[in-house]
Amino acid sequence: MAVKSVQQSSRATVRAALKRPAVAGGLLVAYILVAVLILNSLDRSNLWFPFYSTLTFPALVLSPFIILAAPVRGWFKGALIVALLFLIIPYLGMRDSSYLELVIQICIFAGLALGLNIVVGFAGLLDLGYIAFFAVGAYTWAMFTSGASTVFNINGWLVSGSAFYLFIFLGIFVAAIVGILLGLPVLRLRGDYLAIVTLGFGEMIRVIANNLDQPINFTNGSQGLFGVGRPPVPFFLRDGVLTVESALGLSITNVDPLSQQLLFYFIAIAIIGIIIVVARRLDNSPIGRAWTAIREDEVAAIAMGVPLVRMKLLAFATGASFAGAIGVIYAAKQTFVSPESFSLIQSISILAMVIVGGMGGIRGTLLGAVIVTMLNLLVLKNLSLQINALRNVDFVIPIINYHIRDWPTQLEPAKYERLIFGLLLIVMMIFRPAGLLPEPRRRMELQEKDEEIVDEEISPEAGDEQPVVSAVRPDAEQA
Amino acid sequence: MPPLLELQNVHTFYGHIHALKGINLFVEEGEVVTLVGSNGAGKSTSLRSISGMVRSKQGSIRLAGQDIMGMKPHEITALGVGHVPEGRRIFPLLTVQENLEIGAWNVKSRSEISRRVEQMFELFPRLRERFQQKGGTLSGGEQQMLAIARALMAEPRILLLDEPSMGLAPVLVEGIFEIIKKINAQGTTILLVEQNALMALEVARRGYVLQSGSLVLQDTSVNLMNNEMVKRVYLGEN
Amino acid sequence: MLDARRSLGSVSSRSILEWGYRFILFPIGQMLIFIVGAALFLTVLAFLLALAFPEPRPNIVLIDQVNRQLPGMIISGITIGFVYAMIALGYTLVYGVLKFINFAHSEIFMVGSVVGFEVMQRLSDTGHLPAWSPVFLVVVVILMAMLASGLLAVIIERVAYRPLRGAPRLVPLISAIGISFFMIDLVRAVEAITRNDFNLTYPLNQLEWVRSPFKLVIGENTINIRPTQFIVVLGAVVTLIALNYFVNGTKLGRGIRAVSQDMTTAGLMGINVNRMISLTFFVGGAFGGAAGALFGMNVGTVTPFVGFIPGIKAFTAAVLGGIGNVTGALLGGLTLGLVESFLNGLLVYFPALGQRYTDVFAFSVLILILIFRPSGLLGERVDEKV
Amino acid sequence: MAPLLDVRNLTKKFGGLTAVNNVTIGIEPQSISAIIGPNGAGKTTLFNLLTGIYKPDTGTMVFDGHSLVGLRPDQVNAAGMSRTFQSIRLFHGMTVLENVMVGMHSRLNISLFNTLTRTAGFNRQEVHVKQKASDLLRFVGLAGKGDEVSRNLPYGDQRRVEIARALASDPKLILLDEPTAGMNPQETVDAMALFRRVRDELGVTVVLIEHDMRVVMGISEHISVLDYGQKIAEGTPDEIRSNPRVIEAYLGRRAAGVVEPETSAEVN
Amino acid sequence: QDAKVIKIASQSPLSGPQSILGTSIRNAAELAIEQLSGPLVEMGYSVEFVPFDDQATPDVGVANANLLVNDAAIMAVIGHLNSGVAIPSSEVYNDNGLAMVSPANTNVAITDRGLPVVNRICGRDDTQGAAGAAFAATLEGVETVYVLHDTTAYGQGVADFFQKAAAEQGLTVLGFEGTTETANFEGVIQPILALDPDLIYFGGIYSQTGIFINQARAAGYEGLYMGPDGFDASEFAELAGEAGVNTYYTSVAAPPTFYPAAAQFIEDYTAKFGEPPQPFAAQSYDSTGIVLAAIQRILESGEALTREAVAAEVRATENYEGITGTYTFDDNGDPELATYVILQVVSSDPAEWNSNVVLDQFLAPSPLVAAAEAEAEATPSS
Ligand SMILES: Nc1ncnc2c1ncn2[C@@H]1O[C@H](COP(=O)(O)OP(=O)(O)OP(=O)(O)O)[C@@H](O)[C@H]1O
Ligand SMILES: Nc1ncnc2c1ncn2[C@@H]1O[C@H](COP(=O)(O)OP(=O)(O)OP(=O)(O)O)[C@@H](O)[C@H]1O
Ligand SMILES: [Mg+2]
Ligand SMILES: [Mg+2]
Repeated sequence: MAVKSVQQSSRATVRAALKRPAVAGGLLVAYILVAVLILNSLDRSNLWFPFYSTLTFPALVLSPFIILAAPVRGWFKGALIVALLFLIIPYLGMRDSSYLELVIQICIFAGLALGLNIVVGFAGLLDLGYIAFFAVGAYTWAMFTSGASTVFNINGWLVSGSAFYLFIFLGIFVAAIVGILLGLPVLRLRGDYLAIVTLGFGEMIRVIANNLDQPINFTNGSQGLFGVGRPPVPFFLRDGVLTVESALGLSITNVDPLSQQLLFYFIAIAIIGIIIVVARRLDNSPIGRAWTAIREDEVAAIAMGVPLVRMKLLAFATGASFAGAIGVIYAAKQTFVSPESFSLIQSISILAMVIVGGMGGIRGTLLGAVIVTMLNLLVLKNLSLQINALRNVDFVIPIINYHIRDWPTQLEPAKYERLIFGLLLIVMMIFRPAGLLPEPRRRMELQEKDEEIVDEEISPEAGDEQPVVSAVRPDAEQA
Repeated sequence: MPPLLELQNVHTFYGHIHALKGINLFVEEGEVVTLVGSNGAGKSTSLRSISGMVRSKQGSIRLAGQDIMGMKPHEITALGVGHVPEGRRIFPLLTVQENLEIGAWNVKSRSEISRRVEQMFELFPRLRERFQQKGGTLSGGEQQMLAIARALMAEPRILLLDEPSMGLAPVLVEGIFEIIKKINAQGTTILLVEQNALMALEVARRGYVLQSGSLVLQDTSVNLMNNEMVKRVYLGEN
Repeated sequence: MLDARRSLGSVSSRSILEWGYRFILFPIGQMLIFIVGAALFLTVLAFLLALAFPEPRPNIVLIDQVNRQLPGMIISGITIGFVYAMIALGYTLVYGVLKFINFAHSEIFMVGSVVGFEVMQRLSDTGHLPAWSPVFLVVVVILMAMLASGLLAVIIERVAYRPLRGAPRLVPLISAIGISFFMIDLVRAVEAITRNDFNLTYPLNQLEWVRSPFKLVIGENTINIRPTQFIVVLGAVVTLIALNYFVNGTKLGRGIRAVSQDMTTAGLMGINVNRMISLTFFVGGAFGGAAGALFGMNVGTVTPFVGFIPGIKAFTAAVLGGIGNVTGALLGGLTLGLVESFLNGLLVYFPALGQRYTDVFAFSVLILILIFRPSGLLGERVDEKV
Repeated sequence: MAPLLDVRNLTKKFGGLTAVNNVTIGIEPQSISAIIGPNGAGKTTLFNLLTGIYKPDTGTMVFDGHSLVGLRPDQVNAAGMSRTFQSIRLFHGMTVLENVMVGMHSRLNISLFNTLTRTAGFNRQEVHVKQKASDLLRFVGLAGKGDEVSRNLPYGDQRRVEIARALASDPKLILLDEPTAGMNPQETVDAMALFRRVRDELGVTVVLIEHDMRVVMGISEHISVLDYGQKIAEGTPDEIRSNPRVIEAYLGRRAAGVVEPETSAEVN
Repeated sequence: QDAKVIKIASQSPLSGPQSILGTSIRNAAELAIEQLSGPLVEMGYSVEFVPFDDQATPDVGVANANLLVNDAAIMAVIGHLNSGVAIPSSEVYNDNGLAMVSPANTNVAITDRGLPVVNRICGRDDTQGAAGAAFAATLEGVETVYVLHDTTAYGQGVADFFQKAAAEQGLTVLGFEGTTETANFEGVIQPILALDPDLIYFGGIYSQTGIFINQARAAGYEGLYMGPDGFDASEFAELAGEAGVNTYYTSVAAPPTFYPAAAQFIEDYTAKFGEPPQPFAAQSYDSTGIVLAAIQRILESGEALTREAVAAEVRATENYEGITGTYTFDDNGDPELATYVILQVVSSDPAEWNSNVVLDQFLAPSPLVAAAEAEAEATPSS
């Protein structure tokens, strides 16, 4: 007993100490420094490189979330995040541009997830065709600047790369218009009916993109638009890279592609920054309250003067416009756009990000995007690379004396990324049903639910709905 | 002999809300007992704890001496507890007859079920007229009758009634109380929860008064009706 | 067809005739009427199209093409329509009870088709296959697929959905997607290890009866009806009737319906809610499995990825019919199958469009229907009661 | 004086059932009126027709000089008629204050531009909205509970929030659907006082549906009785109480007799 | 002391329906490194192989490309199988100066973009499609054709070339349809039956086209069937069964058995991986060989081993003697002379696939070479 209480009290002291800004701040800085140092010393020729980078890079990318949650002053948080975004990651990116690539991908998916979160998380409209707006944005830019011989190309009317920034706005605009056009006829539908119709729209947009190479070639059909234009790299960025190179004694072999990546990196974090601000301001406004009201109870909301269709359209258009902007960036970054990139699976994985992170909350959604993207692009890939590396050197697992080489090729992890991803999704949902970082409002709803459920089978709320052909709200049934 | 139903020091929580804070009560075979209390006092929670709809954290609930706490609702129902939940909750897309048949879920014999359905039709002639109608299209009063009849189909030893008069027109309220008396006269023990304390105390032999999760009074109905506090708060007299 | 107008108070007091009418004749009649009606309607549309565009392409007289293709389009539309309907039932049953879309259902279907293959392949490997009588073979294959898929569905519910009951509705949706990814790769791994292959071809060529189509001669056209098409339709009709009886004519069916309307209260009535939900998943899964095996026999080759497209289509069909409504799933499936088949058959002749646009048009039909009937074909229009 | 709300020959059918049948009702400004009738008589349906949730089959509804026919619920709300629901329909996940703030939606200037740029006007409006919402909460007796999540409130308080939310749009008329159902006598008495204050202090006309005769007889100046969708009687409480048709269809002998005028008149 | 590491990557589908071909490409590259890196090892280098799975999906291919260009030790990429994946991925390689040698990509845009790092050792779809059409026109009784494709860059591309050439050859094209269907082709088949073509050409890959013909025959189609090198996998025989016998297909890669020099390769491959090599495996072996030879030349010349140098040296390959032929790249990265063959399926037994008969075979010059030749011919006459 005594021992236990001592332990408890010492744990309490530790916890109290952790709450002190100085201690917490010091720990944070140490944490980030250690991660950076490890990453800095990692060498690709190391046998265990994939393993180590899988351990450390996510730690670094996730640090903003820890910083934000830490009990330290606001300016300190800000400073740390700025240092991370504008010094540390660019520096690491110069050493190994795959880190930049990863962060850009994360930003792209985070932007999409934040947009979908407006539709699903804020307004409660289940949209399974969200990727269509992303496609609209991507095609908006790609059609005009691709190397493929589309109608625009034939006429010689090529837009120059510097029009890129203008096209981000155009992408926002076009996607929003498409969102409104699609939304108008169908936003009266409820819940799952809306889901299937949006799914249908998503597929329709994809099929049309796939086929608009005839009779007039707009999209180059299934071949996709390749050689898509990129914004010109400002000279100072390239100079900056060279300066840093000589200052730090790095040897950068690929200055041009690297400056290009850096440019995209800065564009991506800028746009994410803007999106976050927009999403927060919307959430925290009469519009956001109206969306929440619609999500909770449509009938009550409209009876209280909330114009349903207009607010839903606004949500749809806002979500779409985020995707449109991101789409333009994606097309330029990837230099390739094809209908295959806009499949239902993509819509679903963005939805997964939103829900895994914590629907309705901005920070949660970001976290979901970071985690799911890193899983797919870093962790699972590295797992395969690691096993392959071990196989190459005929690594033997010590104690059990197992030759990695003997592992059957049919079971190469590279082939089963989906399986692992699927398992992780299930596990995450079971252990954190409200998401990894639930929005307070939802967390509370859920906790009550959990405990009020008697034996697992009965949720006392379930019954009040009109059954079978019900007019259900798209999110949880809260009676 | 132990009472038919006995609650000892029952604590029930909804999340962090401590809804029942140590309830002790008992119901003897053949009695009508009522629970009186204001909104959120924990009346419905008491009934839900008994029938297993919510799981209590602490205490004991015994039915004829057998501990039923922690059992699942369908197991408790099988032991002879019938519960007419708050808000009637009939199955809206099943017909009246199907609703009744569901009530006798644990009865295997078809003929026995038919017999009971017939019995219910005698008790509630209105239901016989509508036996093919979907439950959801019945009027409020009819739904209430159906809910009671459905619970009776299992021939429970004790019937838990949660605000059977809520939202009913005055004329129907009278009818419902007539029926409660009738059922009781036929031998069913009843634990009744009512906002309409006056009428509840009129049919009940004994009553308990609940206030924010605790029992504050227990007495015979007659005494309760003359209690000053009860008069003021629950009977609306000043 | 699943409208229980009267519950079975006691069979004994009623004649077998009435029972037969309610659970066999009536549903079959309803199906027939619908199929004939829908096919007629689409035929008329096709001829109207042919009148409007007599020669959409040089040397193609549309009316002749329509004439030639009509029987084939109808037959293949019905065949695939029944497959969609059977899968759609799984979505609809689960939706009815738990109010969420079981996205993993397409994989339950896939597993059915793989199990169907495995059974036949094993028989073939041991040399028994040609000896078995067709009826017996088909029945065994379907039953095994139903069993496997049904059990799988039950397991999935236990592992991935039950712990999430009461969570917001989108949460089980995500774990369903997880299951879906997982199942695809799991089956792939199993087949990769055991067969080093995952294009699984039913050993139908060993079966004489499969290779001899019924030849239907209409005018100058000969239409081949493959025995497998016949089996699909027959199998679907039989299982659908069985389901109708199960849901509306049995006590368990009534229990499922009660649970679907109000889980809590169903528990109070003495119904073991978990068992009913498992049962629902079993039945829905078994249907998915049967559809999978029938589909496999019809198309000949399946893969672990085979579930995706029929899954989406069946989901669409379920919504088209009114999700949660069992008859609706049937009608939705048939509608979608026929519409698709006609679109496929006719779009070819319009050079600017082509079959590539079949899905676009099919979804447009869906959207149109939903705009005019926001709860699907048979979904009761509930103005929410306030 | 012209009635504030003038309903004439209103009819609504659901399939074969005529839920509201040729009903004509006039509501005077600044009055408190009640609509009573047996279960399923069509009272709630009438409210739903008035607020645009259902569309009437025939008939006219004129409110404050404007026809309500064909208006959407949000337009009805903007026109100055607000309501509560028979089964409480709060936005359960939102705080009490937010619930009331949503009720103000139709009185706000909602501009995407202002929202994103946070203009001075926007900020002023937000401050005003918050202030007014807390004032309303104080008015209904929930001062200090603004930050609680509405689903955690006791039932009676939830009813009050609903009323505050309905009042937030500065309505001329408020429709209350069984506002005291499920309340005990003491709470009911408090609620009646609140309804009176709504009329007296805010000048809002009140129409309520009730089954509790103490409330109906206690505060309403005018009562209309529906049965099977039709209006079978109207008049003052005394007239209604003694109307044999009403007694038979609705009150029952006991209810008609038990409630003494003094009992209800005295409460405050 | 550690050896200096040179890495060679491959990108091909290792999962998904086309993984049979993709895995074979991967395996052959691994085998080539094992067998051909001897000289480099002697010079003190260790050569490692890094296979990537592009899942036959452009997105994944590009993501992998972005990943692998950052490994400075990777000197070249062998791949891809699918042109739709190769085109966007090669843009990334190009940005980073990383050489790519493709054993299997036939789409014209692969090399027509003129990227300095992109090379292939197989033929092109324009020639292949035209060759198919020319052959079809010689078949007795073939007057009408119906052209299908799988809507991918590869399938649609080659089908389009076939269609155009067929029209030029005087054949009537009854239809040109794309389908993404993979299991149930009934809807596709109905109009074909009604149009009753003499030959169906399906620009697609065996996993789809094999199933298609099986169902088409069952539905009553009795005409001929033809396709491009996407048909070329033993799996076709298994999927198509009896229905696939006598199918014609063109290929840019004859079966390994067809090349006398490949006999040892087949033996080694089968011994190492437990199954015979699929089409393009031998080409993958040669692609890897070309890269290794280029690296060897650089090291021998004493230059710095950089990606740029490797890319330039690979492009400069001249008369590389591989097991499938002798390769010289033109300025676009096409082989100056490529082999085209026309084959016919002989049996429904997958094991017999490598004995499919070669009906015709010819070497065709790449467009650049052809143009140069044409110019050379034109000049004297003018
Ligand atoms: N599903 C639930 N989730 C959370 N809290 C609940 C839930 N149901 C009841 N409560 C809380 O538990 C307490 C007791 O509620 P209960 O429903 O038992 O009261 P009651 O006496 O039946 O009141 P009423 O007259 O309103 O029916 C109240 O504070 C209530 O807010
Ligand atoms: N959306 C609907 N669809 C079909 N029938 C409806 C609908 N709404 C109401 N009804 C029917 O109309 C009739 C009148 O219902 P209403 O809710 O107006 O009754 P009420 O007078 O408010 O009764 P109560 O006092 O029980 O609330 C009832 O028979 C009801 O079943
Ligand atoms: Mg209660
Ligand atoms: Mg009502």
